[in-house]
Amino acid sequence: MAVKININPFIAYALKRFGIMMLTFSVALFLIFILPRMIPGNPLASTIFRLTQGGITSPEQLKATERMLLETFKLYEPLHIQFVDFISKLIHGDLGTSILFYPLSVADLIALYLPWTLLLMIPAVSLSWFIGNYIGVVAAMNRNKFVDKVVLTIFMILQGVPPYVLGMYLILLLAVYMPIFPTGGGWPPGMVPRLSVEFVLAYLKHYILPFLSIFISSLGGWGLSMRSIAVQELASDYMEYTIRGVGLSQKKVVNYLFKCSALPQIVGLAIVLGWSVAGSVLTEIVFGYPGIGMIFWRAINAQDYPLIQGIFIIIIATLLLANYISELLFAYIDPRARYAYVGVQ
Amino acid sequence: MISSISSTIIRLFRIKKFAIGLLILLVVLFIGIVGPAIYEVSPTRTIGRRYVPPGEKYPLGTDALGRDVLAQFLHGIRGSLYVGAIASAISLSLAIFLGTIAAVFGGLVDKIVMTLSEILLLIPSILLMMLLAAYLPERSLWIVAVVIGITSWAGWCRGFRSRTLSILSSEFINLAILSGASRLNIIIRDIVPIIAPYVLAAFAMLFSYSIMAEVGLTLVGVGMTKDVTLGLMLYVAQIYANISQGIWWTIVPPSITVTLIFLSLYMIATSIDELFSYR
Amino acid sequence: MSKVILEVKNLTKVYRIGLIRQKEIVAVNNINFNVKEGEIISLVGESGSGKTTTARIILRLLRPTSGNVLFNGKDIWRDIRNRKELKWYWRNVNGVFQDPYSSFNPTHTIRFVMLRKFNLFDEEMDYDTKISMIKEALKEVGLIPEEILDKRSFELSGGMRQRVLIAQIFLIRPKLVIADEPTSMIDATLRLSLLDLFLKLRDEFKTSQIFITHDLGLATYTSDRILVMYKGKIVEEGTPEEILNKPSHPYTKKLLESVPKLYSKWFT
Amino acid sequence: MNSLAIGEIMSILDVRNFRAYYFTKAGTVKAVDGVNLSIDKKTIIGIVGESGCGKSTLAKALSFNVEPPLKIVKGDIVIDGIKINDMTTDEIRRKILGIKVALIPQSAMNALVPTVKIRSFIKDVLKEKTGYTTLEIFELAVKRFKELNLPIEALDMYPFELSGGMRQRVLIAIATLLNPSLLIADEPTSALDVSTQKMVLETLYDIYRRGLVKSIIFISHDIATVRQIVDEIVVMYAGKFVEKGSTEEMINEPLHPYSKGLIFSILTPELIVRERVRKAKEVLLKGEPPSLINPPSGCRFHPRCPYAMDICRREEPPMIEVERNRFVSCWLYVKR
Repeated sequence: MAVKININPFIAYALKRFGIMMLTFSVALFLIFILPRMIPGNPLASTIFRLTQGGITSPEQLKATERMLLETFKLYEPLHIQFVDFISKLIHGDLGTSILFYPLSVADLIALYLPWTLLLMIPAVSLSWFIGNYIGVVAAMNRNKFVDKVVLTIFMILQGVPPYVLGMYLILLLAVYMPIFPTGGGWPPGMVPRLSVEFVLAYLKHYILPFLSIFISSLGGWGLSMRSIAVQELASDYMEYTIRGVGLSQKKVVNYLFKCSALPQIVGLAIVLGWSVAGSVLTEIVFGYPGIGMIFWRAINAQDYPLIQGIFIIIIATLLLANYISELLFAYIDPRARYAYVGVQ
Repeated sequence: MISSISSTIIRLFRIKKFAIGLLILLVVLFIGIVGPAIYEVSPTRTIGRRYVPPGEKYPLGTDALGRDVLAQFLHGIRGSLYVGAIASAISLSLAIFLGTIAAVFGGLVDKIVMTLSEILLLIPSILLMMLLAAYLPERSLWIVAVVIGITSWAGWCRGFRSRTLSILSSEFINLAILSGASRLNIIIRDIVPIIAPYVLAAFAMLFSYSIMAEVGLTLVGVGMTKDVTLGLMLYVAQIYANISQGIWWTIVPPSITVTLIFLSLYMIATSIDELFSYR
Repeated sequence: MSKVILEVKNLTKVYRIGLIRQKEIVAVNNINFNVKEGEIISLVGESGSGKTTTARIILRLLRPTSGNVLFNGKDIWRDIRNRKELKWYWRNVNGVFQDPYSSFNPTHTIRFVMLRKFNLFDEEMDYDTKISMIKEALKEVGLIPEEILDKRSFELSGGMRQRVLIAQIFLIRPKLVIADEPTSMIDATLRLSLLDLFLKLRDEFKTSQIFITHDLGLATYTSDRILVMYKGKIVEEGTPEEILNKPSHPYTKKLLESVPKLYSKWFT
Repeated sequence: MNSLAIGEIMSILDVRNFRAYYFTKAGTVKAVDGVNLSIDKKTIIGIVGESGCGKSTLAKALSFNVEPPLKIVKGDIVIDGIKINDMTTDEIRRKILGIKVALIPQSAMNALVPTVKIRSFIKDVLKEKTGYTTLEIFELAVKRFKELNLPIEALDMYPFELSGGMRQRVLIAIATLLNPSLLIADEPTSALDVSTQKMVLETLYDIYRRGLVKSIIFISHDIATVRQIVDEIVVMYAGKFVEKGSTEEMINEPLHPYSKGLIFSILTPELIVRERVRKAKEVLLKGEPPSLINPPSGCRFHPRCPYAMDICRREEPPMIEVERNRFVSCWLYVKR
């Protein structure tokens, strides 16, 4: 029998999950590295061909692009050297230079556009989490009654409408037929982002529709999952006893119910917030909202490989981190889960 | 056996949700299968001016390239159903196969499958699809479907594993062993009949998920480049900024259909699940 | 003295749980006992005493960590390897379990469950012979075959399900039956008639039995010998009279004290 | 209340001709069909019967846990002179539960909310029921825990940090903090090992002995357990009471054929029990309890009764007092 080291079980768990996260990140990085290199033919040639077809015609620019691509991908080196180079650059935060937005570096581009995405996603997702979960608990308390049925139907339909489709309808309705809001963009053309009342107001006007489309369409998912968790909790022996055996007031019961059922949902929130970068891509495209999703789309259409690669890495990194934090958070706040690590029967 | 199957089906139909879901699905299926055969206009050829509103000549108008929207719509449904069927068949088989062998064999096999699925779950499949698709120069319906299929099995694989494990831990498996039943016999006679409804529900969910995923991929620009699907219609409408011009007829039919497919399958899946989990 | 048919020698089962920090749980700790032909013994213990693990090992559903189980002199793990030998073993040693609910696959009819037991038979039989044997067995346990053959387990009451399980034993007539809490979920008035079926098995076919139970009262009623298990070990062994009148191990004493009795009272 | 004469002790519980049915698709399940129960002194009563005899439904009804499909069809529940039937759910919640009547449920092991510490659960419950300050509540809880030999540290734990038996004892302590008149314990120990069961019963008895509750109704299928603690035993069969009497009388000399069959089929580790069971084979019951949707005519026990007579099939036997405080509902004891 090996020497037994007594580690705090929570730390052991945190380390184990960290290991899984790093493993996953490595797999993702490897995929990001290997995929462009597995494509038959020379991706550089095809990119450069497309570039000559597109607008960039000046020979210097073409040469610079070619050099940059070679610099980023180092395709002339053997695969393992390429990989070492890829990783070492990554560690130094060097994600290469964009082709489309030459001469801006990928890291700078992300730093420029990411805040707009976060500004859109974090409030929309958080608000829909609170409201959706609240409605879910209310529906569960009134299960099989009229309120519940109405809520269920609406939420079910909402869940079937992807945010970008909802966005399209919102534009058709509130920007085209009833021109209350602009059809797209982040601010009026010609305006420069700065901290002035005029700009903030104009920005908000552009902000409302994309915000609504994400807010409304994610309500359904939260509401439905919360309702089903809460209904299960209500059927549990302890909720049964709290309500009927002890006779606690409705207010307290809702409070307890939320406490018991919201914990798994908190993990969900953290994950979705981590997702926000990936999840906003489609909505940003539909609204022409100037966030990371928008430049991602443009990068794909322009086959701007360094930028695509950089955005992928950022998205996956935020996601994994969010997931990791949420797991630890869950383990920490849920006394049941916390207890499970101690492993006492 | 037969009588019990039919009584189960009757019970299923008593659930309104199931009946409505199935009805919607059948209508969409019918349109997708029969539609293109009846309405013989090419979805890819320019046949008139661009943006002709719906009218007598073109029932659903024309799009940015002067193509018939109804023809596109009918072929689009068919294409999307294809993607859904292929992708869900692939991911479902992977999920069932890996999930059950992980449960039955346990040990190292289980650990490998579980770690693999955990990694896949952590890297969101839609991102993986984008990554795969972004680097593929030519993308047909088949390629997109395969990409969706091989990236979306992880969650269901875990579901099948835990269901199989709970069946395996039941006393009746021990009694079957004590009756001298072989491993194969136990899988066929004990495990399969119990997970069958779950398979159906999983298929329904994966099917609609795949259709939605294809739309998303195409809309980002890493989806279909050749065949017509609902996603491609939305993509074209998006690039040509149809929405802000108020050209609704290229957007409303495909988007509503995507939602309807999802809704119908969701209703079917949840009612199957409800019916069988109450026993 | 009748002959010993089952011998358990130095049987130990250790479970290892956890991946990185492994914890060892000794479920069964070096136990020894034997069962004679036509004898009924009881393994009595509270939850976690290792009695169910022991039952699973004897039924060859679980591999022991060390030690041997010998049936008619054959080591059931070393000497039984191919399917044919396995079938022979299960034909001779079979079991009835506690939970009449999870003991049946909800998709199976009683007919299927009963027919399945014919896997264990060497001789070829046609369907009609099998069915008539099944009917015979069901009648022996007080069931009406025509009424239940095509029903599924959830259409039967708990008592009837347990009778079906016992009917399977009547069908194959093994030499040894391991009954793991066969009546713990059955009401008192039905329990005795079920227990009498086990006694009938012994009287008619000289079937030896091992009762796994937490219920000392049940054990004293049915068994010739009682083995008290505590934390994986057999701490005491004796006839019911010996166990009840002069228990020697402190655990047995404590157990006897905490079992509520009908003709004496704790609080006054 | 209506007939409360001076000097007469107000009864703790009074239930007359009480009926509670489940209205299901398959039919009306007459789970409790005309029972009378009154408690007018300090006492512990055991209600015993087998699964499906209606004892849990009775427990539900007595603790006002009546939800569709279960409905009270007939009969009043009067507790401490208060007629409960007329009260709204909210009034019952505020004025009765925990104050007049407390409940220890069948699932006592899992009856405490896992995400709430014992201390804050107690606070939440008592804050609503009384005007006490948080400090007063904690003082009361600590005092009670000490009285019942429960560890004070348990107050700062989550329920799952306690062992099963401890959880049940803590639950008993919490349920009776406000000294209710009546405690209803519905199979409180059936999921426990025997040694833990004994400790839980000790706590229950302690509460009674110290006068923290006036009366206890102990509902269980396990007569050997019930008889350890109760003064009187009521036997229930197919929705009705069939016999009632003091514990010793009931155990030693059951009158009703069902009670006989029930008590003589109990196996406890006593040699006399084994001998008795082996001898008393003729009173052993055959068949299974009837469906309560279509109960047998006349005496509901007649299909299983070894002494069934003609009249048993036709007419329902009345509940008669054969001796003082000894009641039985069987035609064998009706003098004609």
